[in-house]
Amino acid sequence: MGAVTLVEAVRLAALQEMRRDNRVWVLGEDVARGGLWGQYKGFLDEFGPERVVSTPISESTIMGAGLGAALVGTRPIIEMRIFDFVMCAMDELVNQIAKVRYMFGGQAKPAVVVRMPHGMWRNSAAQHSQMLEAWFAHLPGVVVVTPSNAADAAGLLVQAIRSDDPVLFFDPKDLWQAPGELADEIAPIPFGKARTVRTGDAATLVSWSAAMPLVEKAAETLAGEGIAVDVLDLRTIWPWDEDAVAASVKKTGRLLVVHEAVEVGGFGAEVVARIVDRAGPTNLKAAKRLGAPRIPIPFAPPLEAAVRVSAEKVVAAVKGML
Amino acid sequence: MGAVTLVEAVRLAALQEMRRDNRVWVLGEDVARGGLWGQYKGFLDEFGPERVVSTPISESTIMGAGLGAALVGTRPIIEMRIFDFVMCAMDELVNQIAKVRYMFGGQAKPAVVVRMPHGMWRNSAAQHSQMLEAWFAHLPGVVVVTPSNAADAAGLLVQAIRSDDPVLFFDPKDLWQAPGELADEIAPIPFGKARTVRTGDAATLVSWSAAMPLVEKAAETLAGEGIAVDVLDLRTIWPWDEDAVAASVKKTGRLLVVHEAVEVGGFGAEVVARIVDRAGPTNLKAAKRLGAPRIPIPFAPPLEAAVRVSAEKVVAAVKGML
Amino acid sequence: MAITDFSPVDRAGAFEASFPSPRKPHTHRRTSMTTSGDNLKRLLDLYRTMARIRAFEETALEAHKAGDIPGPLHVSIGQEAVAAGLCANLRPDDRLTSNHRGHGHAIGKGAEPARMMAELYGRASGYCRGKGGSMHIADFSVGMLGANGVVAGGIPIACGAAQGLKLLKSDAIAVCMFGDGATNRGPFMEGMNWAALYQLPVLFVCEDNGVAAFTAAESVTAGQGVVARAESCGVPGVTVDGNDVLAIEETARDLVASIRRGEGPRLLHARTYRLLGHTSTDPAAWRRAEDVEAARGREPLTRFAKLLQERGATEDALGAIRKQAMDEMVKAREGARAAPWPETAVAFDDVQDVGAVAWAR
Amino acid sequence: MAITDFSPVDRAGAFEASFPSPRKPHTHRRTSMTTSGDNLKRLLDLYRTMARIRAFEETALEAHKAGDIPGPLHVSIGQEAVAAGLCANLRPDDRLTSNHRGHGHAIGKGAEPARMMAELYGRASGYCRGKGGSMHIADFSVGMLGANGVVAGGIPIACGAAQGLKLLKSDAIAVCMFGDGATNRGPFMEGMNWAALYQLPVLFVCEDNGVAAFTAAESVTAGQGVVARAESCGVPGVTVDGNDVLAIEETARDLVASIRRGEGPRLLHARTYRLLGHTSTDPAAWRRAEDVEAARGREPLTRFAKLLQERGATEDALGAIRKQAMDEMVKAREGARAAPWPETAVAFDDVQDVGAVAWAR
Ligand SMILES: Cc1ncc(C[n+]2csc(CCOP(=O)(O)OP(=O)(O)O)c2C)c(N)n1
Ligand SMILES: Cc1ncc(C[n+]2csc(CCOP(=O)(O)OP(=O)(O)O)c2C)c(N)n1
Ligand SMILES: [Mg+2]
Ligand SMILES: [Mg+2]
Repeated sequence: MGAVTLVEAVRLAALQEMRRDNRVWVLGEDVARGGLWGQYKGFLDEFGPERVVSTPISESTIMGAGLGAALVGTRPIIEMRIFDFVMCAMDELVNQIAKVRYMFGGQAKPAVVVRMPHGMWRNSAAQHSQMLEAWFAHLPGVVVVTPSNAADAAGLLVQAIRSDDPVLFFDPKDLWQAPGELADEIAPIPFGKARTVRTGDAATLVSWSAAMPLVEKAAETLAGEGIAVDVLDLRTIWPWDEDAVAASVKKTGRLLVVHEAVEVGGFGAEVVARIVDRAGPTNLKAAKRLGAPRIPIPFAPPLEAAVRVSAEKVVAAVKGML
Repeated sequence: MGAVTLVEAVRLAALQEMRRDNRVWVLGEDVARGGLWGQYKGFLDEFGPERVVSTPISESTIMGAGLGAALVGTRPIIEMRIFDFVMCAMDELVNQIAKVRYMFGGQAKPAVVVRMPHGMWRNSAAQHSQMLEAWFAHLPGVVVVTPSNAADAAGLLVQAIRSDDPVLFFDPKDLWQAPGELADEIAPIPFGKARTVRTGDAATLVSWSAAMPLVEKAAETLAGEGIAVDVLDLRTIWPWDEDAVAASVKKTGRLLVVHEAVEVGGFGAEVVARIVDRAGPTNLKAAKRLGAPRIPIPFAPPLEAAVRVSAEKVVAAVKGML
Repeated sequence: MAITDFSPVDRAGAFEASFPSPRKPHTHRRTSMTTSGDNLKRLLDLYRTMARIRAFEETALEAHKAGDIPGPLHVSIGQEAVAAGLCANLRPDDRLTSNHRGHGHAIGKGAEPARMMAELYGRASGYCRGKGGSMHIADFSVGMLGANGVVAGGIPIACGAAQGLKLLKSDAIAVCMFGDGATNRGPFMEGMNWAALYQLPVLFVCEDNGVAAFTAAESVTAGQGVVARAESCGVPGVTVDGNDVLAIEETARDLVASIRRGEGPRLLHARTYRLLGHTSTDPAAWRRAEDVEAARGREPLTRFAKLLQERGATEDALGAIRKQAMDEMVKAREGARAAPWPETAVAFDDVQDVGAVAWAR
Repeated sequence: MAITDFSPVDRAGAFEASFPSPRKPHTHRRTSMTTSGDNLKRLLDLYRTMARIRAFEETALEAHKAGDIPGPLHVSIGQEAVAAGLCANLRPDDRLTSNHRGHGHAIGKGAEPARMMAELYGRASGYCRGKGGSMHIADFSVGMLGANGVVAGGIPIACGAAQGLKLLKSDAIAVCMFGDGATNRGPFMEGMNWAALYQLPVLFVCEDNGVAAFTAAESVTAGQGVVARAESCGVPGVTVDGNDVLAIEETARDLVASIRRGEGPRLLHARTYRLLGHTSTDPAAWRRAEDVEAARGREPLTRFAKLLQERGATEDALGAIRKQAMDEMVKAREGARAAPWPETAVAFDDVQDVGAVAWAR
């Protein structure tokens, strides 16, 4: 296949799976027209309007109907367009999808993928920029996938579509155009396995989704100054690769978790708390997080830039830990 | 006033405030009939159907109408009946109430109180038992109130009603009948000030809401065995009393945060992460959390009991840290 | 005053006058009494279903009162004709989503009372391994996709089930049960539009008992009613007397047939009456005594028994059916009471395949 | 292909045939041309409002194309008659909730284009101090309670505003603007029922431009239309030609008057046409060229100009109004471009009184 953008990678991944398994279908607003982001471009022509279902603006029903369709044995991809709109479908996601299997003692198989492109992207302001992936790590019954690049996104989407668990798949809006390499056949990437981006002894940097490229850039800058760090991309925050992080921190003694989401109550807190507990606090020199301040996302470019994590902030945070 | 139950205490608090300020009113299902829990008993007779508004089962509109009414200068108490139903009103809460003031550059004053009785209570199973208060600490724009006893609940509710911020008020269902003392005039309790329940040097125990009585019981048991601990009731998790916890941990060197909610991604993670960062990991002997396993709440009494935090588990956790 | 359940606490009669007393006349499409093709066996089967539902719920109520059954219990006593008449027209592979008041729907759909009762008791042999209870009764093996603790929660799920069945080229249909209260929640309208848009094989059944929890439906519902709401979105609807099991049975038969022929969704609006309170501990004392008394006179079992006797059934035969039903349920209760609790490890099962916590971490 | 905006990426004509081309005839309550009491000054004021909205959006479009305005921009070109005709009947203390396509509503309600433009530019002098942008324009001082990035998001808010006004014994009313797309979201029905139930002083205005984002309304909306939906819930509605500013103005006048008299909520269904794409970068190329061409012929400004000339306005007078409007907006743009960005500290303001983070922690 060669070089593709992230949006093309996830398009190809869904395409491959819909060709493989005709129980897979997609529903959401404008999907018959290729989706808001082009992630379903051409699907209508190939699969027809019964498997590529453009829906009314009815998020509750998009989500709930996806569940119902799963309960009779189909495997829907539920497209939410932009993450923030899932707030219109939270009962269906939180009270129904996440719980049916458990409540009914294992009778239900809610094999849905819920796609929710998230994060800051071109000054979309407070109602179109949120990253609340941490919420779902706290919610029993779901898998939480947070890819940061084209290849991972594609492989994780294949895995998600094949999974019998409900998978919440967070496409990183800001990275749609990020280029990457893709094999002709996209292999599934298992959930809960971190990707080691680079290695070093000075500190362990953990991140995921749209913050990942910044962390890589920061690590490069640091390397230029002779500071070599371990960089881990969690890829999925539930399950998450505790062992990989713990092993790295054992080596480095310093942990920095970076995410675009608000720092307070973000998933970074879970990573820190868990690793501190596993390692024992006295075995650590530092365990920190870097995220957004606890404010809604502002519109004006300089304000948005100011509240975003950045490579510079990551560099400064690492230096502050040494 | 003397001894009252928690539900009576919050009833009296709302009553006092509705008498004080006729812009305060309440809307929600069955509130004209006193509310599901009796927390508005007698209100209809005193204030009439325009200020005690029994609504259709329309959670989105209950929440959104509350906001609209606040924007024209009234001060609604939005009653959600049981926390889990707020999932039907998340757009209105998360995308609107929490953001209007900011998005509109300060023009809007969303002075609402959203009441959401939460937690496990008499085997109500997966859709009527959730505690997701941690989500809202992660959400900019709101105050998160989590009382654990009659006097605090009443004082905090008075403060909430007088606050110009949107206040999410989590009534602890399991403690409705817990007795407490109440003054004739209920004074507001400021947000963000922890209550020191008892003191000791062995460890710092932090909790809130329905887990608090268990922690107190555990502390008593421990005291009986010669282990004296600091016990702090946060009372509000946003803002939360970082200074009080940090000061205590500085003294004890050991932190245990206990909550009924799922441990993974719970607010305990934030407390641990923040305190570890403030104190420096090497100054701590232990920093741990105790919460529910990451599973939906089961119905059968022995299963529900097994996944609940308990005084015994708290005692064991403290001993494990020493 | 102790709070014992999801039940009202302010039971004084402030709203007494608002409870719907003089009902608008029901719209039948035809008189059920004159239907051809009735035969006693079929009628007695309907009676048996109703009697079994009644016996199940009376037994459960008693068990709840005795402290055997934990959690909230919502019974449908007085509404049995809807489930019985409707489900007589359904196949096991038809899927049904239910609400919080779902015992009748489950029994009608073919679930076993013994496993249902065990579930109400929270026992390992219950349908949900004790993890669901009354509000989450489900038996996927007979197409009962579950009760639901969220009002209107089953509506989008039923739409999706119908859409999935259509995609799979099945001729099974989906049926969606909800109360009058659910028609005021947004998902109701979304579901009507959705089902009409994709011409889905789904039957919506509004069990209108005139009340949602402790508030009269009339006092929280504006406009022209559920049928008008559905029709404005393209779902044809019909109102029937929900306490007349034959009216339900016949109307449902026609609706199910046309849905199965691929003619798109339909709505059945059944006007009925909840004889007891919202939950087992709710006396619903705010209702006018004479209204409740009058409603008792219209309750579906007695009324159907009268008709059956006119058609030649003996009081003995009917009594035997009732007794058999009660025996079955008493036995179910005894079985449930004797059944073991689930092992604690069961609490950690059925969460998710990947990322589940192990017992005990 | 680069993704530049919330705009379609698969622009091929797969759905071409589904765009509504032959419109059903509009239902007017009377012919606007024969209304008594018209006078040229009033008509020219309406024209001026429309011209100002058009000029504002054309200027904003240009600024967006030039890269001056960040974020998504949804313009209402072709729909100006609705905002103009409606708002001519509103007082400053009437409250209005808007949607994502809200520039016209804001200008109609009396917001200053200079501060609006500054907001689109993200500048400190904008209405929201640069924190909202186009999708969150608000001017509470003239009762404009804000645009909204969530479809149907303004509906419950408007209901509550009306309820609050009623509680405060104000005779101001609430007005709620939304598109055809919003009528498929649950809060639409909930809001209708709610407003009818409490007989709230609220006017719902459905700006039906036949399309939601990139999907034709017809292909996702079943049933009898928005008026039938509203009426089924107890809100009387009327359909008008949304490109006929006088029809809108007169109908709105009557509806507002009856709402202000305490007669409860009303719905105004205005059929119009979105001449451009969903966002400023969407060519909407999937539409049939002849449909768009025909729509241009019905566009409200040209059409109203013709009528005004019949009534004695000179082309010069109309040209002057348009020029004045454009001058105002060009000046607004220049002002916005020259205006300073907000200080970074502003990002940390207006979050909440208690528990806000300080700049910079
Ligand atoms: C979304 C939601 N809101 C509120 C409740 C609480 N509740 C449970 S049953 C009920 C009344 C439902 O009335 P209806 O739909 O008419 O059914 P009925 O109880 O009359 O059978 C209410 C308000 C709920 N379960 N879900
Ligand atoms: C709840 C929600 N779902 C989806 C969107 C994305 N979206 C923005 S505008 C729009 C189309 C709205 O159509 P309509 O209401 O007819 O207004 P129009 O754009 O035609 O003026 C959509 C789908 C959204 N903003 N909110
Ligand atoms: Mg009912
Ligand atoms: Mg539209």
